[in-house]
Amino acid sequence: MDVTKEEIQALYKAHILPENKHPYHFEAKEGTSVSFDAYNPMCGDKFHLYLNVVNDVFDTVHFDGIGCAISKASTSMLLKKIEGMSKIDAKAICEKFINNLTNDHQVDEFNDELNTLIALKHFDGRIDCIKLAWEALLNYLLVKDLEG
Amino acid sequence: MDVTKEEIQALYKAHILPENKHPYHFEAKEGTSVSFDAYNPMCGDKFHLYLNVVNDVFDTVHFDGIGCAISKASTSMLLKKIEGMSKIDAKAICEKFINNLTNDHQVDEFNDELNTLIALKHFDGRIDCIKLAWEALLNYLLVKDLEG
Amino acid sequence: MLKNIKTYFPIFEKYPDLAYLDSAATTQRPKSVNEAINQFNSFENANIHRGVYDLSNSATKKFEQAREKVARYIGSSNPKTIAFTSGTTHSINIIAYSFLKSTLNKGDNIVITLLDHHANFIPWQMIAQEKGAELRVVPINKKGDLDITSLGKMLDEKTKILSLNHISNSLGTVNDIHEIIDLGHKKNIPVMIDAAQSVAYYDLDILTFNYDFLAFSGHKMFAPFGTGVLYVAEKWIKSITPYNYGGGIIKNVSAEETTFSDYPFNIEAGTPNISGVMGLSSAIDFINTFDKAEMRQHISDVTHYCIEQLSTINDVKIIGTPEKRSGIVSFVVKDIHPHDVASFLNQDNIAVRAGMHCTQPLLMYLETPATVRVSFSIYNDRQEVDRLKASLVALIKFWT
Amino acid sequence: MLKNIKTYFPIFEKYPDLAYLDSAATTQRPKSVNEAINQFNSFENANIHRGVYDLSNSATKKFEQAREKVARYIGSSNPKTIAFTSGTTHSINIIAYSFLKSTLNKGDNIVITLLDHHANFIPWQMIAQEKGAELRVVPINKKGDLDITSLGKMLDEKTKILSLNHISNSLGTVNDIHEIIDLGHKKNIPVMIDAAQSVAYYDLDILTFNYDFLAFSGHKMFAPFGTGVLYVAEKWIKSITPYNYGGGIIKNVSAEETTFSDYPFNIEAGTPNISGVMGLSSAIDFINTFDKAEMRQHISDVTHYCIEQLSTINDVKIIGTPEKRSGIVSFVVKDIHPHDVASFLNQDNIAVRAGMHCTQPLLMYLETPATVRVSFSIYNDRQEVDRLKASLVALIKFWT
Ligand SMILES: Cc1ncc(COP(=O)(O)O)c(C=O)c1O
Ligand SMILES: Cc1ncc(COP(=O)(O)O)c(C=O)c1O
Repeated sequence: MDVTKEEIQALYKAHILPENKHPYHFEAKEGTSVSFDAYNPMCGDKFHLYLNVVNDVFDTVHFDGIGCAISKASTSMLLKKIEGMSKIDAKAICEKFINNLTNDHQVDEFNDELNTLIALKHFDGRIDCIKLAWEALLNYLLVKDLEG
Repeated sequence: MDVTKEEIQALYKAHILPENKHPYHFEAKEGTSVSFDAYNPMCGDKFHLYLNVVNDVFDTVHFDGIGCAISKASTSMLLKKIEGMSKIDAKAICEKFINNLTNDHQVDEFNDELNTLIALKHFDGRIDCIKLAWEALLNYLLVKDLEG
Repeated sequence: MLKNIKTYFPIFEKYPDLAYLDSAATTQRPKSVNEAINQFNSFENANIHRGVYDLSNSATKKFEQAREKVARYIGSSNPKTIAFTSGTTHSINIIAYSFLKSTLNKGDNIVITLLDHHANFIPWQMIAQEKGAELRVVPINKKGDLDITSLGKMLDEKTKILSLNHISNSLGTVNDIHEIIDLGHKKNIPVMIDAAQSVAYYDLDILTFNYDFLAFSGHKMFAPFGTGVLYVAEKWIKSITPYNYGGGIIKNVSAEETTFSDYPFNIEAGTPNISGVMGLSSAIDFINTFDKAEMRQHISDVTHYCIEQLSTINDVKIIGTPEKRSGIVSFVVKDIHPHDVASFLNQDNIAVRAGMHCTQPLLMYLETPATVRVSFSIYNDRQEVDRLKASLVALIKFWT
Repeated sequence: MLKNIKTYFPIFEKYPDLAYLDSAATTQRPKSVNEAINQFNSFENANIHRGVYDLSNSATKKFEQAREKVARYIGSSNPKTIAFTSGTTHSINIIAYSFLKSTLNKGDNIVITLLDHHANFIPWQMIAQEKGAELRVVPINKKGDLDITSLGKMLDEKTKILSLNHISNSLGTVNDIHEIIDLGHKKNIPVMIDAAQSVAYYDLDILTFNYDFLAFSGHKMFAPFGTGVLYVAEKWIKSITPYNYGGGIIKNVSAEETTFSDYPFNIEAGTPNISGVMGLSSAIDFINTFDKAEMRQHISDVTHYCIEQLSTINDVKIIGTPEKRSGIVSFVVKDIHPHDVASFLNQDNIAVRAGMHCTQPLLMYLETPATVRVSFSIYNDRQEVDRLKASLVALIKFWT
């Protein structure tokens, strides 16, 4: 552990728990142009993302499903971030975010709540929770989207 | 090693090397009533036993093939032993011999050259060589013979 | 005997405050086992079988003596009923692929249970799908016990194997394998027991239980990773075909054809985990210094104390209340995901598992996406349960 | 660097007079590797993947770091090309069964060589037989080198894989895998390299060689038994199906259907040999402290001295005189069976192997029922060769 119990608790209290309790657009939205699962078979976390794309821009974004506070908060923050964003920009953000998480040193700063998530990467073993939805979106953008 | 180099060499010199050089009935004998391989796939030793059985007695016995000095000497001594012997007696002898080899303590004495072979069981790793033909014969008597 | 038991385990020397409550995932290793491995690697290392020099002979002998020891451990008088594998998963796959598959036909069925681990689920599912056979999954009742009546009904003349775990790694249910094996045998059905969770603490005497196949892992019985055992009853030995192909299982090879050794050697292709088996052998010696009934009594005491204490916390719900329970307790905390629970317990030096425990069909049935699982071994005590409780109470307070 | 090399290996502390000439069967283990294993077992032991507590996280991290280290060791920038297996045999079987078999058809062919070990012979033979495909065995010339012209002719549009060892464990032949892989690739044939005998001493840089699959064992590169590696080139990753079925390889399971993770995780069902992998990781560190060219130079010097010395003994015949030779020499002694030779050398504390070395087709072709094999590693020296020679001379004198 690189962070103290107190620091973790403070991060949870300030950012994760509120986001977990009041996640952004947490509802099923059938009929969107894009929809896919963010699923971690190791722990059972499974969210479903409903994204409506208009002119290559994420117009409206929703999600539902079950997961831990971190993965839920992270998915919620992801959606807030990409709403109104072009696919290309979203891809860049996902890549930057995952890069930040998986590199030992923080490569590039975010100037918003995403930094909380990055800080939690030192909360060992939870990186998979943090990046769950981000990887699923990136996978969609890199693979499924291209396949048509 | 429980035996000294000198003891091993003495046993080889006195019993194994002569038997290896002049094995008993070492020739192929086609057309015998019984014939089978004694084969160790680990080291490649392979002898073929040609046994002629008359009235449940091993009437004439021959072998050929390739193997180390110990397995060859042991096969030769086996054939000398069972020639003229009934199947039932041969089975008993094989069982007694193998039992002697595989038990930590010598269970029962032989009063002939077979004791040399038993002594060599302490020549570690060579037990398989000593018992090769004995096990093949026993297997024949226990399994193949009964199957018809 | 179990007094000062923690001192046998170096991990508690290094982390005196560690409450290791994850022995169902893997037990800790006693010093004697680690030393046996180190001793072999340092001073006795050689490959087996095909060497005639002292080190190789002695390694071969010890390897075969370990086979005898494992056989004795489960009451088998024939060491050739024992094959060394890399773990329970490997052992079960061998029975699925090298025993059952070739004789499984369309219309046949395989019976397993909802309590089973993926290792005893997916291999059967795969061969059933491939052969057009049916996979029958015995249901459980509300408490988390197998529905024995259903089990009895599922067994019929088309059932080619019944395979189930002795102890559920998710709910802790101890199945009455004695009765269940009898049910199978009455209909001439071979029965495989996955003993991963029971082999360290329960007597699995073959004469008592008469199972046809038994699988377990070293690492859940104080032995190293990468070791496992498959027991095959004498009457099935001739029915086992090779699994991996390679050296050491060969009678004869030519460019045209190959003939193979018999079980157990036909299963052990390639160089086995010789040093691991030395560790497994030492682990059996370690277990044998204890009385199994005393081990179970100790674990049961801690487990029931745990259930008692958890029951006093309002927001905690224990998942499964089986009639007979081993040292495993699964629970959920209201509004806090098991993953978060485990992370916060970790902050207090309490090691537990969160997730589906490789029993996804069971958790789907229970409509529980994941649980927190605590599991006890001989080195755990009531004091650790007190800490677990205190930590959970504090977490719930923090969360709300 | 190689001065005092014996002091790294505890076995020579215990047996200072041991001439261990059987490193092709298994190398000895350096102290640092044994300590890494012991350290993990004693103070870091936990199961991986599904735990969120510190010990489990740290074990998971180290396990994945070991994967990265193995990838780097062979020049792969993608750790997901690396799966941990139990050994070379297991790795090759995975490619035969989980890659090739499902696409192999009647009339196709598989090309291997007469120099190959049973581990790279029998799996292909089995699937060829099952599917009605042809197994083509590349012949050798009198020296024991592959007949490259024949190899080229055997490859055609029906060839589904070419698989061969880098170094023959029987004759010591070093195959020119660079040229051979190119031959395969020119006809779009995937090439598998069995690097069991070369991985410790030879550069196997993927960028240089461009093999499609690579297999090796830990125990022949100073690492513990029960560990192995399979490398799969990125372009084939999606073509690998699971091998064993069980926990840790699952995306989703229900009673009806199961979906699986991608390679390498779909190959690692069940609990892997975590402590073994820690040893493998440490063994790579050990190797990396040396210069591979220097290692080869040292081994080559001892080997050629050995050949020189053996050639002075009238009754000794060396089997195979390949163009390029590793540290392996096979020979026979007139009228004395290899088994007897090995036993008598053992009396003089010289450890060698006698037998067919799991290369029965090769020895049948050479009309040699068995050979004595000496094999050298970095800890051997010329003085041991002198002892070998003296012991052989004395034996021959004794025998006649
Ligand atoms: C060339 C070659 N291939 C394969 C193997 C098999 O390796 P393992 O027994 O570790 O699976 C060996 C070792 O005996 C070998 O020398
Ligand atoms: C009941 C049960 N079966 C099978 C397994 C699989 O064991 P392994 O991962 O050692 O192969 C486990 C362990 O997770 C288990 O608890």
